[in-house]
Amino acid sequence: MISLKNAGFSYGTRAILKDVNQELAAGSFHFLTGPSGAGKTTLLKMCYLSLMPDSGAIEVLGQDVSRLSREQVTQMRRRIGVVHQDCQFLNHLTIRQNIALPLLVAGKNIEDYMDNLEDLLAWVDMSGRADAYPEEISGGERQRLALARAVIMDPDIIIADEPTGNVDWEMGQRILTLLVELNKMGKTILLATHDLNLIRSIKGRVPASVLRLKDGHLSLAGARL
Amino acid sequence: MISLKNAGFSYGTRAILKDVNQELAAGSFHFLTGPSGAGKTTLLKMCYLSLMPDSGAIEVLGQDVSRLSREQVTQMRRRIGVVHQDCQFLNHLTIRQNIALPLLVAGKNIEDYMDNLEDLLAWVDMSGRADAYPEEISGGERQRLALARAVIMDPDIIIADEPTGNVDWEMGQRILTLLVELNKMGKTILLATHDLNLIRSIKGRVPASVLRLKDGHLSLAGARL
Amino acid sequence: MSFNPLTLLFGDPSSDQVVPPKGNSAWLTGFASGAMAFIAVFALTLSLAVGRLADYWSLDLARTATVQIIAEGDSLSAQSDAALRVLRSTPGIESAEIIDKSEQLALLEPWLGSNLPAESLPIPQMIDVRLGEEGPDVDSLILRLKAEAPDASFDDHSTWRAPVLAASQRLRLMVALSLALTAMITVIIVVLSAHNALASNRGIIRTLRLLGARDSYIARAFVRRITMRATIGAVLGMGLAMLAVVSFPRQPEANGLLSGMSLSGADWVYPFLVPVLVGISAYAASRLAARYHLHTVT
Amino acid sequence: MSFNPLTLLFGDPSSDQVVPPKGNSAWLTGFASGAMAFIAVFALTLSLAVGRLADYWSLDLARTATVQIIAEGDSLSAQSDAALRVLRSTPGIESAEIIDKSEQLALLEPWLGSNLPAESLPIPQMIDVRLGEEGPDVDSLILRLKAEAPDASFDDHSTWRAPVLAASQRLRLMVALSLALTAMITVIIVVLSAHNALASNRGIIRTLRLLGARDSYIARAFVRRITMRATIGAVLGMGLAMLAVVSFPRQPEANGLLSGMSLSGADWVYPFLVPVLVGISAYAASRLAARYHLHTVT
Ligand SMILES: Nc1ncnc2c1ncn2[C@@H]1O[C@H](COP(=O)(O)OP(=O)(O)OP(=O)(O)O)[C@@H](O)[C@H]1O
Ligand SMILES: Nc1ncnc2c1ncn2[C@@H]1O[C@H](COP(=O)(O)OP(=O)(O)OP(=O)(O)O)[C@@H](O)[C@H]1O
Ligand SMILES: [Mg+2]
Ligand SMILES: [Mg+2]
Repeated sequence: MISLKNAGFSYGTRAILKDVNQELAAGSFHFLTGPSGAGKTTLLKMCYLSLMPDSGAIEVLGQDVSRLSREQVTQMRRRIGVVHQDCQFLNHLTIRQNIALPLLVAGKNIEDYMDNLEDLLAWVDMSGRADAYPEEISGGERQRLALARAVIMDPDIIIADEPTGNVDWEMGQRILTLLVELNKMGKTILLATHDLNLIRSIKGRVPASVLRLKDGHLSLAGARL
Repeated sequence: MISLKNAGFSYGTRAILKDVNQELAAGSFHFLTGPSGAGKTTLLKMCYLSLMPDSGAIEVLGQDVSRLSREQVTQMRRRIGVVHQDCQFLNHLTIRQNIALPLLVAGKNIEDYMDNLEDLLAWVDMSGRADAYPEEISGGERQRLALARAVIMDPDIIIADEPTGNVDWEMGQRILTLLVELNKMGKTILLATHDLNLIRSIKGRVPASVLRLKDGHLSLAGARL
Repeated sequence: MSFNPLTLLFGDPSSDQVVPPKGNSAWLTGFASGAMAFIAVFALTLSLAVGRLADYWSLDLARTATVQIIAEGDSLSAQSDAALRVLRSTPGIESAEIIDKSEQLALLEPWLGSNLPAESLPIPQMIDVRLGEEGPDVDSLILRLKAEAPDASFDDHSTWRAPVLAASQRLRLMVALSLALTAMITVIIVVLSAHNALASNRGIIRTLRLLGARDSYIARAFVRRITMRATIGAVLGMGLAMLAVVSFPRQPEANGLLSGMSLSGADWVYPFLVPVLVGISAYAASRLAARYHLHTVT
Repeated sequence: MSFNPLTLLFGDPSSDQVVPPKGNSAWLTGFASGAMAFIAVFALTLSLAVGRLADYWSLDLARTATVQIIAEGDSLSAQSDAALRVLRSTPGIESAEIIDKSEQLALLEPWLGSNLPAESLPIPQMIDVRLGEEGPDVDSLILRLKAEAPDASFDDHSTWRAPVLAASQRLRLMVALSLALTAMITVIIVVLSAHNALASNRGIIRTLRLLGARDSYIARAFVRRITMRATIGAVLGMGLAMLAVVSFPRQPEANGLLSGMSLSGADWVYPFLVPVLVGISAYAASRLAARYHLHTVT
């Protein structure tokens, strides 16, 4: 689904990623961890086509990202659900409208997805807040809202950047369970987190690998947890 | 330092806090925990004079907050250092300038604080990024920057809303150590967090109490950890 | 980023939702384009009025000439008839009429007084000549006049015309310049406020992009909203300006001097071009601004 | 939120840092105030030029009169002298001069031709009378003239004056209205862009507040920045407009008709009032807007 081939990236002269090689197979579940400022968000941004590698290549859904037309980028983004670290919403739309936004911009008929939408709201425990506006909800609620928005389009790949940083342990488990179920349905999951307990708690539920980013290099850290 | 007396608060008709009574003594260290959406941020906002209680009273630094003039509110804010959950910075200023902002707006001579500032930058491991702009730093770096800004004015009270949500365990420990040292210097600390491991890790270093907010009520949860 | 401008009119309402209905810049865009439309319509009306005035001054003078015959008695009337014949048979001359003595005296009144001994004055015979679009061949006309009516002299007012013509051309230039400037400023204000509207919504553009919105979808939503605001503002501004123009005190009898601000006949069409101009520039400006912001937002 | 306006000039530079140097709205504020200053100066110059023109038309006519004496030979010169004496001794009359026959004939040229048998014409004697500010008591003057010079008639041009006066007053009104409108629109545009500048920086206001900034500190920073931008824009706009005015083609010899756009003497002061007006409105508007946003931001 996603394959990084000697991918490198720098902001100006600061090299963040150096020769990263990694293959994320379809239907796999990966955690991405590493110290703050290591470049996790940067790596995820390359996977969701928001940044292009400086060197090497990245293939997403079988296509080299640097060779995509704008239209292809758009089409591909509709197949990737993303929870951004700084969850951005449209403040003039309600929670429900924000969750439905990917459907709207893709020209889907929102009526067809209403059940799905209400289920999702219930899953992230936001049913009671669906008609509030983004500025009226708490930090953890924003993260849950972002997750709901990421999965509404039934994407092939789900990329989540620290989706549990502001929620309590129970809610974190609930979110993880949702992701595990989606993974079981065949979706590829890439989840950046600092929370080692969260990573440990998945043991025995799905086969997940843990990638550790440090000093610009990516290594498999599964054994050490 | 802070005392809540039958404090109640609602957003519209949704009651968030009901008859909260709590006394935070000078020099005490308190964790505030509770499920996402329980009202932690709301409670903190009342402590740093950003919201007023609907009923009951809140005293901060010995004064009833509802009786303060605008000038008194300003003076009081300079004695309270806050790490907001959504860290807001001035994007046209550098990291260093952002950290120095509370000094600037209080009319202090920034030269006098230069050593302090560089020490703080080093403590939160941001020395190398001090001339970057807020939009060029990572989520965890933002939180560390916010903490540095909160303590630069040497405040009497430090209120931190989820200051470790986006940093790794080592950085979280480092931040906690900084707060513990500030507490030992006599500052009152109020820290909202979901991370029970963080709370557990303070045991034996300073006497800290854990407040648990649920269904609008605040209870002491120290014994249960 | 290509899309059918017709969607502006029929549009898919869904894409509108993604633009905040009232932003910081909504009022500014609407009001600025309204105010500029107001000024533009005012300048336009002024320009039309001045144009009419200048036409009156220059054209009227340019298309008249006078023939004056200084003689007495029979010779005078014979030469008058001869001159009239010559003039009427000259191509380029529309009409030639003897000016009535009483009419002539009326014109002389301010200098000679009204109690003139009218009949006793040996004042010359004047012939009022109206020239056609093309005008006659003046040199050959003078030769022929000399032959038929030796005491006749032809005066095409060219010495009088020059300064009036120059003045009216200066006035025209001045007003045309003001009009051009107003139009230019209107367009720039609309461009800047379109740019401002998009700049203050960069966050929304970024979010929509990442959610898989096409550039054309985002552009369409903004372009429609901005064009609407600017056009509605301009229509209101135009309406107010027209109201002001219509209710302006007017004195139709003084039309030689200045009949006030007014629009006549086909002139009523021009003010309506102002909101069209504003609409088109808002459309073009917001498309360009959208293209710019869509390409600089990552 | 009270602070000394003098800090605008001397200011503490530190508080400036907290306002983004160039925001979405910086260009808009500067350009809009510049453009409006340009239009205002243009309108002002036009208004001054039209004012002079109207003065020329109405005042000049109002302050002249003519006495005409129809008589022959000795009677004529005797009556002329008598009339002159009467006129020169009448309070409210500044001067009275016999119009030279050749001058008079020059005026009559277009109607009578240049080859007039000058001396043989029994044209009347004309006296050019200049009236003072107040003007004479016309009725008693006419009676006295009748007594001393029975063939003299007094004409104060009132029939000619009325339509010219009416037209020039209409023109004045029109231009004054345009000027007032321009000033009003300038102020509103400045107010709106000050509001826009503050609205797009609400996040900064909120952050500064929470960090312990006084309202007056925040207001000062924004007010200074916005006032500066608007004033600099207005100065540039005024400069450009003055350049345009100065380089406008002019024909001083045609001053009766329209000497072009120009400023003379004390008129040069007025354009400088435009940036002052803009500066003051920007200052007031941004203070009000700052007060508003500081009170609505929590
Ligand atoms: N736009 C940018 N320009 C310059 N440097 C940047 C930019 N964005 C991020 N950086 C720097 O690149 C490094 C990696 O950032 P990134 O956001 O990828 O870190 P991260 O691993 O996600 O950290 P965290 O866990 O704190 O979110 C950081 O040091 C950051 O300061
Ligand atoms: N401005 C607002 N208007 C209306 N409701 C609000 C507003 N701000 C917060 N709320 C609601 O009040 C409740 C408490 O919010 P608060 O931010 O205090 O929660 P929290 O305990 O900090 O949660 P988290 O751990 O997710 O940050 C939430 O359900 C939230 O949706
Ligand atoms: Mg990150
Ligand atoms: Mg919170």
